[in-house]
Amino acid sequence: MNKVVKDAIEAIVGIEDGMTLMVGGFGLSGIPENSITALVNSGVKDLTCISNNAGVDDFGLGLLLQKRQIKKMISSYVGENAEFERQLLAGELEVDLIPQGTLAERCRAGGAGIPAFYVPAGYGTEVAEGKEIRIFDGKPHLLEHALIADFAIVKAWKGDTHGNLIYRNTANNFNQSMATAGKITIAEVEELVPAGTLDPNQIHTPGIYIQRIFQGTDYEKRIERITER
Amino acid sequence: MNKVVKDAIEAIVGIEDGMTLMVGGFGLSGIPENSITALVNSGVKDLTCISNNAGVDDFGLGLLLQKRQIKKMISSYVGENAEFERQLLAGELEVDLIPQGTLAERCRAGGAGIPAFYVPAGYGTEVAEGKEIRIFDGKPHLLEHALIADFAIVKAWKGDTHGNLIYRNTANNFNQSMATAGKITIAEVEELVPAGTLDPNQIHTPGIYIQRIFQGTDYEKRIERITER
Amino acid sequence: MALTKEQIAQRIARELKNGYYVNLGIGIPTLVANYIPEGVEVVLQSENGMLGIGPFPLKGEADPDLINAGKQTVTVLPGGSFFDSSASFGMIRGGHVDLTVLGAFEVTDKGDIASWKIPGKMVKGMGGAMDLVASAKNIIVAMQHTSKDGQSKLLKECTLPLTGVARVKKIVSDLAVIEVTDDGFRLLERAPGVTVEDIQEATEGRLLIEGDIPEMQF
Amino acid sequence: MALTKEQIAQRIARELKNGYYVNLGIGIPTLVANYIPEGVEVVLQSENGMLGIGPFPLKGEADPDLINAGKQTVTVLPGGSFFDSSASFGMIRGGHVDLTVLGAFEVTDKGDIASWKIPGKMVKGMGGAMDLVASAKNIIVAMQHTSKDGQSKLLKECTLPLTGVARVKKIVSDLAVIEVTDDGFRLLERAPGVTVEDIQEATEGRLLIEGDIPEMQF
Repeated sequence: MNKVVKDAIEAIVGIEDGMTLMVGGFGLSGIPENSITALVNSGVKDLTCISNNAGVDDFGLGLLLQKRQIKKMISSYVGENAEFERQLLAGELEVDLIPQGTLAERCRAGGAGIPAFYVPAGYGTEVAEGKEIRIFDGKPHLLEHALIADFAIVKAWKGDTHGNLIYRNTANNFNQSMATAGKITIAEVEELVPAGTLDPNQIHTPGIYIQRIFQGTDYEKRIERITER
Repeated sequence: MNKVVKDAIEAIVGIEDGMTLMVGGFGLSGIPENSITALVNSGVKDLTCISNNAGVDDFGLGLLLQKRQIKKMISSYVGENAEFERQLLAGELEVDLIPQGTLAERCRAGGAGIPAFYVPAGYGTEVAEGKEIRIFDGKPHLLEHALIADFAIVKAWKGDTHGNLIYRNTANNFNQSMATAGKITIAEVEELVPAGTLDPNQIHTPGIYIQRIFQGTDYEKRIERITER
Repeated sequence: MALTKEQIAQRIARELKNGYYVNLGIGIPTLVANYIPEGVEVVLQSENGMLGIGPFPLKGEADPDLINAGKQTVTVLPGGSFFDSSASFGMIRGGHVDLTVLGAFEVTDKGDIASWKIPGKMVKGMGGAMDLVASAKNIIVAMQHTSKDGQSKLLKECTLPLTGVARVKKIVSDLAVIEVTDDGFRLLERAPGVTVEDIQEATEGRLLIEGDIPEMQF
Repeated sequence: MALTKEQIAQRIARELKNGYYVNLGIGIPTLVANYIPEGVEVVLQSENGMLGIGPFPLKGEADPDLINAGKQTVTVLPGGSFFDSSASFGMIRGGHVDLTVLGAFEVTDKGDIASWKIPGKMVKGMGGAMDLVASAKNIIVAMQHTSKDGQSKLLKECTLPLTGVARVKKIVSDLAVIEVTDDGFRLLERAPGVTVEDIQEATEGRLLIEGDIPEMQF
């Protein structure tokens, strides 16, 4: 059950032009830095990226935007990136904005074989346009559909050779639900340990969801907004 | 944020005749033994119990059945209990049988504010009777609705004074999803510790879901089928 | 005198009750954490996946794996917990958060809110605002009563794209505390030195003024 | 000679491929774990919430908090994990389990399966069977080919209440290995000493017999 690959270059084999990727992280926290770098270097293009944010100009998914490798972003908030804005205004980039909780649940649903579900978020707003509206318990809800991706790429704190993952603090964010929703899911970890090392009660993502795992290197873990007392 | 109550007797205050309870556990594993005993002694009746199983004759929910305190069971499998069978055949007990995964997801949905969702389980069977059927990606699915309960009663391994819970091994089972779906949720734990003791990355049920918590006593933790090498 | 942002936060903090789980939005709502009254214990939720937000870290102790929904570095208090985004919004959508405080561009006398998009300006996205607005048990909006050029932001109908419909319960602006009722805005309190007439003039939506309107004390 | 239950399990075990995640149902399917071929590494899932089921515990080491879906005490192997029921069935429903092996009362030549309820007998419930049947990527049924009084259980239409429709892919009975195709049951292998005619006679559903049917080797 060994799912270990050598590095990010080996991990992203098979990611082709035009594919849909889920990329974990919230802001710059918990993003798969090594895999993003490998994608930039691979030159793969016309990607649809499902990711809560789009990075900043020179980090995270911003690196893929710089190289014009992304055709479409499916996100909840994308405001931290001037190149993003330029491409969007120039019509070079499509954006599908989704309420954050709906986005997270659509990923979870994709992994859990639930093709669609109802949520109240977005009722009465432009998010509701074209969607089925249904009243439950007197309250209107929208029908939302599951998301899956050709590849999901997640970042964890610790992982084992079976692909079991443990996230750290708020770096969990979208990684856990996205890990379940990739046809192939790649995990990069700060610390890769042998199977049997991690406490089986404390696994956030069971290895069944992970097809490839590797020990990442040189994590920058950039902080978007340092705030201190 | 201290949610500690003295014992099971104090924890079940407010549970009244005719209420709907969720009761965690799978078989006899991870069942809230102390709370069940307190319910038996309270004499509360006409309960609707949402629980994957119905215990055995002299343990678990079987104790409430013995005293005829349960009007209706909502379960996936109830085959371990002669008194249950007697009451069912005598028409003294209603039973609503639900596929196990659908039951778990309906509890999770109740806690997560998702009023309804689609699943394939039960299509073409008697479970589908009266339910909306809808095709997604060529495959028929049933519309299933969220479950909530007046009280959810769960059992954890460790808990803290804020109500954060950690389950042990397969004693997690239905406890985690049911904990989210009670208007009031009671947790009994084998070990109650001060807030700040448990690793915040390893909480299975965050304290926000728990209204009352107590240190249980005298756990029997009966094994239904001891199998050894 | 209109309230400062700090005073708006301070006034909102008085709405907190012991035992509340609270989600504080970005901007003025974040400041509410600085004014939690003595003897009131609340737990702050951050929708990116934590309960128990503590103060900003000490100098040099910022942790890239520990941020709030505004992407600021924070700390975690004893009894806190971390969880994934779908669990976090399950908490929000399921009504387990007692109070949500957020900012707005416009609010109507029916409780509609516009807070995420200004046509012609760069679209940044709604983030978690629509989820919070649609599902919160109780929403207080922290906002300026009027725009810089004096236009009311408490309206009959929003002019900007909506974040949610008929969801806002209370507004604390720089001029007033206002409850959203079935009959429209109900004036509850005035900022110090601000008259009922000032507030009426700054409010386009239907404003109910019943009896004596007390002045806020700071 | 018809296969014993142990032999049915042994034959099914040959369907396991390296790297498979497998859910084994109660009864004969559970025995499959005893016959996993050398060099084939699989991870066993139990729908009550674990991956990495190990052998039964040593005497005196049974843990009440560590049971399988059949409520038997088990152990966990290195690399295993525990999770809650909704996560567990998310795994199953989402198609992450490569193979599901379960028992049945009846199966049809269209892949329908009846396995949970016998009218007139005590209703025990479907447990996780409907979820597994509806969602598994690949289902192998372990069953007896005929009832004790010789009635075929491989039918045109089920006589008992269904567990699922058109979901079974393969059957390993005491007499044969059969694939469920668009055109009906396709006979793949015979039990040692069992003739094609024996199997045809024991099969009510449409049976396709193409070419030479090999005999299973044990």
